[in-house]
Amino acid sequence: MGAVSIKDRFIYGLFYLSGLIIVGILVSIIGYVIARGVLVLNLEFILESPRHAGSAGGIFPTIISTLYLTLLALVIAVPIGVGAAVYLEEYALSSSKFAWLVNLTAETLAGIPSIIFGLFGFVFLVIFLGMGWSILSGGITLAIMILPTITRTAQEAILTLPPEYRENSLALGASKWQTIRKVILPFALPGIVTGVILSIGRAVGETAALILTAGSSLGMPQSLFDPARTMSVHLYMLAMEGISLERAFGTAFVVVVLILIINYLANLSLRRLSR
Amino acid sequence: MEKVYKMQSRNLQVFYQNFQALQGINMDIEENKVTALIGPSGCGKSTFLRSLNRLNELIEGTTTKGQVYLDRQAVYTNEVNVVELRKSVGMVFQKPSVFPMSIYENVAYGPRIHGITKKNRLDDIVEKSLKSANLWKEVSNRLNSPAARLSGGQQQRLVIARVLAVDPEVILMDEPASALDPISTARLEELIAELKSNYSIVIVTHNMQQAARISDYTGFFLNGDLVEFNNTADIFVNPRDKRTEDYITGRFG
Amino acid sequence: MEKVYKMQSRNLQVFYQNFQALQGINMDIEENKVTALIGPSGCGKSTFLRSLNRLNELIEGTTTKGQVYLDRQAVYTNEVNVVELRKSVGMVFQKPSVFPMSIYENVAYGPRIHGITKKNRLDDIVEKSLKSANLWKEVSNRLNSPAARLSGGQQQRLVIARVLAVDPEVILMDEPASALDPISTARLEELIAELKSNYSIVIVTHNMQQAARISDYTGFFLNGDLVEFNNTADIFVNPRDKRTEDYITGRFG
Amino acid sequence: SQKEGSKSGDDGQGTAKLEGTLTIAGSTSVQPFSEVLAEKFQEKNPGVKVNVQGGGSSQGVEATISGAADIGAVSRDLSDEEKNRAKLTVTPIAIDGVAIVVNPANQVSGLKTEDVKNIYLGNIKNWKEIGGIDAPITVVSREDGSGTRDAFTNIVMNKEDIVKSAIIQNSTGAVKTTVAGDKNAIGYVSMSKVGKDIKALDIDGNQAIEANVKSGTYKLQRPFIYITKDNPQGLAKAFIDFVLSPEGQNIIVEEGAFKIK
Amino acid sequence: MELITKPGLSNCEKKNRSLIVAENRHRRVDVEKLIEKTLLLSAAVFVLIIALITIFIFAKGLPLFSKIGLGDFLFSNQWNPTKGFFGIGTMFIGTLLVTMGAMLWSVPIGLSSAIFMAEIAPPRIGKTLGQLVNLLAGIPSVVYGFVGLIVIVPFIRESFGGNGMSLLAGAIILGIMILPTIINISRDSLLAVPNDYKSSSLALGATHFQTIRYVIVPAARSGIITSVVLGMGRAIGETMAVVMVTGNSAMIPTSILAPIRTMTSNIVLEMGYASGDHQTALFATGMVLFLLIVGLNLIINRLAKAGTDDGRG
Ligand SMILES: Nc1ncnc2c1ncn2[C@@H]1O[C@H](COP(=O)(O)OP(=O)(O)OP(=O)(O)O)[C@@H](O)[C@H]1O
Ligand SMILES: Nc1ncnc2c1ncn2[C@@H]1O[C@H](COP(=O)(O)OP(=O)(O)OP(=O)(O)O)[C@@H](O)[C@H]1O
Ligand SMILES: [Mg+2]
Ligand SMILES: [Mg+2]
Ligand SMILES: O=P([O-])([O-])[O-]
Repeated sequence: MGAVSIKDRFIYGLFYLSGLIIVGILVSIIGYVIARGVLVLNLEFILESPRHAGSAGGIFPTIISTLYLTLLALVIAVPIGVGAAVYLEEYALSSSKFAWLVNLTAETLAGIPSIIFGLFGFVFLVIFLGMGWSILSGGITLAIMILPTITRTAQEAILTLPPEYRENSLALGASKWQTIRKVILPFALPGIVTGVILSIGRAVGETAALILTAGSSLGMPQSLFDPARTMSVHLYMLAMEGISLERAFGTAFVVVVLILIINYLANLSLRRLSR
Repeated sequence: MEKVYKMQSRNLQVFYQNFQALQGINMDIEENKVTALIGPSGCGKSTFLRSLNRLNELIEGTTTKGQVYLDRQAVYTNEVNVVELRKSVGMVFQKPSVFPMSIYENVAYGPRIHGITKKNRLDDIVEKSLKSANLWKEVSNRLNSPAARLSGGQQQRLVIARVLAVDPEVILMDEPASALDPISTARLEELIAELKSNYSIVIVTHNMQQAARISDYTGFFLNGDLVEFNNTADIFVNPRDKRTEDYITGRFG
Repeated sequence: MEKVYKMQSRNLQVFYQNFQALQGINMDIEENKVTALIGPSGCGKSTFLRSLNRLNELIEGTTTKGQVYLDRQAVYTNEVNVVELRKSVGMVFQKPSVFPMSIYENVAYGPRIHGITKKNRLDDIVEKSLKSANLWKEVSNRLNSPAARLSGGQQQRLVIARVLAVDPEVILMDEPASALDPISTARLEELIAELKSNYSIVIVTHNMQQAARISDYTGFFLNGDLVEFNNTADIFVNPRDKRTEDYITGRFG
Repeated sequence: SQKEGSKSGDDGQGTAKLEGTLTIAGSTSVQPFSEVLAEKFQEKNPGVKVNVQGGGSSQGVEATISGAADIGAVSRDLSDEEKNRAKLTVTPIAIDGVAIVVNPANQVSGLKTEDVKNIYLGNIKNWKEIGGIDAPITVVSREDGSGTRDAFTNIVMNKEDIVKSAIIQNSTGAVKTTVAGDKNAIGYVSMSKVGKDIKALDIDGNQAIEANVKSGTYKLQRPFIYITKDNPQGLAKAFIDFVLSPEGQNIIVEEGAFKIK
Repeated sequence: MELITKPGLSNCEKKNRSLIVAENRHRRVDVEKLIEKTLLLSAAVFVLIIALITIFIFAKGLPLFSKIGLGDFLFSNQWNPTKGFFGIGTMFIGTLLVTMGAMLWSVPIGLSSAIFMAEIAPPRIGKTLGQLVNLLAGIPSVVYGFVGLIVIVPFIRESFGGNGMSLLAGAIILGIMILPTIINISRDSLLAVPNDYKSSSLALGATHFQTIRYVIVPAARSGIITSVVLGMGRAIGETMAVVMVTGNSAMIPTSILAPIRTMTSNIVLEMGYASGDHQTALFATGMVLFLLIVGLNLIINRLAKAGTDDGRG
């Protein structure tokens, strides 16, 4: 009986190394954003409206717009996405053509560039359906974008549950839906939350598709039908039109903090929901 | 008194993909009696039990032919409400699998989904079921701890309590005593004797003595066939089939 | 001839968070003998087994005190190579859990990770192990189908075959016959008798007859204590402790 | 879009009480100008809400034709195809100079148009050929369809092709950052966005300043235009009038572009 | 379901429970049916969306082929919209190269750090790391682009030569952007592997690493594949950042230090200002991309399906 072999140590070393690389990437990117952004950061920056096309004032309306749009996208995409996942894993036969088709479309949807979603949203929602540049158009477009992530992760989470849970519940006289509600969804929740959180990230970080659908107007939105500029779009404009890189990074900093807060709340509320 | 048959199977055949696990089983399960199923491993006992409440359907690639009746109503028809069926025909699985919830929630699960929400009422049911399953004493002070932390035998008794809490009419038990110590086994046997007056019980067991002790009828399965089905006394004293005799006397194979 | 102790436990205590499951167990496990552990459900038998090859460590919140020796080398020290330990001290779990792979791959798993790669050699080991576990006949024509599709008893035998394939020195068996029919049980008992000449075996069983039949030593556990440990003959004929007597005669509780 | 966009006064200027929503969409380079103009316009007319959208010149045309926007903002001349699609009224609102820019560390401070052209044709590859250090030139250009590029190819390149190996960035900011980060890079951006991390070159001895643009000695320039379906009416007319008014034109100058003549 | 003999029985005292879907049971069953239908609709939404997008892209893109042959469009390396040359051959290659480049490093590192978080690091640290990784997912692409432009491009220029805007820069940035998807989805499925497998393997004398390699990872295989597929989808579809660091020259790259243009970049770069044939050509690019993704998914589906039969589910 000797100690752990050198080979094993080496392999462990590799795992630790990759963990370290991730931490390194994380720290340097977030650190960079914070370092560049912290200079413009103050209470006024967060709580006031932008002036002079964003080169002065704050970013408050963009924070609110981001929240509205993300929330709307989640409200649309989470029920549909999780519902589709439940249907595919619990109702459809794995051999069914329909299931095959939906799975294929979900994966295809996942690979479509956001600019295409944007163009689609622009022509179909903004122009054809006459919704105009609005939170509604943007929210629906974002919802379509994040659907595949939500569905695939939920499917995966359901798939990995031990089949015994299902059998036991059904044998106790629970209906299929009761089994899903009480056993499958609660136990698949961590996976579902992962999907939702990745999606929030995607929604908050999106620009191209939103400029075309939610618009990039700087006002404070009053209703679902008003145009809105999210923080990402704002920082995109600031940076890309050469208005102010520093303010762009300041906005990015706030995005990171917002993501932290939203993730925390999403975790919390979804866990509540499962009870 | 005439016999009342609670459940019946007619020419019941089950296929897993191409493999035929049941060869056409005809069996009458009398009400308020205990029916024991014996036979070597892999002969189809679990398959038979699982097809009585249509649980086999959950395994993809399974086909069932023939018919099963509960109170003379055909079970394999499109009109049957499978949920009602499974509520009436409870099942204790061969491998006890507790839900990853607390002990209390495991037992309360069934009653809850059947609409009982009052805390008092649930408490009563949980206590009564755990007592019947002879587990109350060991867990009464830790009802809220995760069920997964129980020992093997405790988990098996928890699964029994969970079924009792639903109060079915027929109880199917797949080797419920496999992980139980003699005391718990004895208790379970007493419990079965008690339950008999209100329920119809089908039990799979590998323990011949146990089958002889507790059952009224015994069926001997072999390679997917029901070789012999008769009064327990007859089966054990006077088996008609040579293979049955060999099996119960341990001279088999 | 002097007794050779393969494994020994000294004042072995195991805690699950605050709950003490073992109260300080001293036991000597003789080489090339069968030691049976009996006792009511929840008394700590599985806990004891699992602490012999340090598997309890995997459960979060578990603390172990005292010492275990394998060939007089202390097992609970930092220098011990746990992998070597577990390779030498094999284990059959109470709940058989097959890997989600084919039957063949389940059995070949152990030999493979211990460096055997030649196809012939693996084939031989798989066949031999499955034969010893009395499963070969049933599965030889479907070695490549998923192990999860086996019946309960077949899975239990598969798990036994999986351990035999590793060829350990000590085999710990936690109710290995719980899901087995009498024939397979008889075979397993024969197998244990055979294995005895090369291995040291510790077996948890709820079947008193079985313990009496196959074991050389028997330990009776109660509430985390080893109440009595002695020659099997002595335990069953002449129990020293009143509680042991009560338990084995079924008068307990 | 132009909801209840009626005006209750009899002339479009200042004091009249205007109400409703006006939507402008299109070029992202015009967007910041439109935004500042809209800010002022709304201050003067509290009942008016002006939404300024980006999306690009093409989206602006699309949105104006479909009616999703009242005014389209375009940073290049309309293509023939666009002119044919619908009757669009074009109103130039500003002139934007285009500066040829290099890294501040670059010792070259002026070039001839011909040299710039040769650089972008790929004929001149090293700074030493035109009085700089011995280093390969990183050619940075805008994407096809960009208004800035349109002006550049028309005026400097004489419609000849830009070398294929040129780095393409699709925004003023990205070109700026690229040039600011690469000592050997050359690019071109809107004069209004030059700033201190990049350096504008004199072209044919003319500095990139308003006076030279105005006088026409600095030729590299392009218009910012507003388009409307038919002639501008109501709010749209009021806004365009405001933009063309001295006050509006002053704002444009403050933001770095030049008055329309 | 064939009926052989009807059970001939008398006096059957029935409980007041009916197995048959009777009037009084109607509602409950209806609810179940309703739910199933609703869920079916949710799944059908995917097909609907794809159908709409397909119609839309194809309607806008197909007209191009009345002017330019499909072969020219796909295989020509000439992209010069102002002169009427529309060939996306270079971009096709660019897309493949940059996606492969990104996957090449981020899949191994992502998977091994997922394993690190799920199996090796103490649970608390693993969990915290997972949450931090989610932050990476939320950083807007533009920020990645600018970080790439300000940090990574100069770094490449200084260390390896060239002007830095390159295939390599694109692969690095894209790889970082798909890490969260790969890491967190795989980590979840690794954590969902039943503990019994782990203890069984360890009890057979397997090392922790062998257990991971031969039991845990295979058991989590489907989740890992999902993570890679979603990650790849994101890589192909991500643009904003790629556009800023790859230089976008429409040329076939001669080394990893050469600039490239991807199909998505092509669309993002020019769509805002394109009109007429130019716009149609960009939609046609989207169409090809779309078909490429469908094809890729079909292949992956096939590969993933081969040998997944472990008898579960
Ligand atoms: N993970 C755990 N956390 C907390 N308590 C536990 C845990 N595992 C077991 N226990 C408790 O420790 C005691 C001993 O458990 P153990 O599994 O050793 O019993 P056992 O003798 O094997 O019983 P059985 O015959 O039912 O398998 C029991 O009371 C059990 O509830
Ligand atoms: N899902 C499945 N797919 C294919 N074959 C199966 C499946 N489940 C069971 N079988 C096979 O069907 C036969 C009957 O299995 P069953 O589980 O009914 O046996 P059993 O009598 O309960 O045995 P045991 O006493 O070992 O539990 C066995 O040969 C088994 O291998
Ligand atoms: Mg069975
Ligand atoms: Mg145990
Ligand atoms: O069209 P641009 O003004 O962005 O070049």
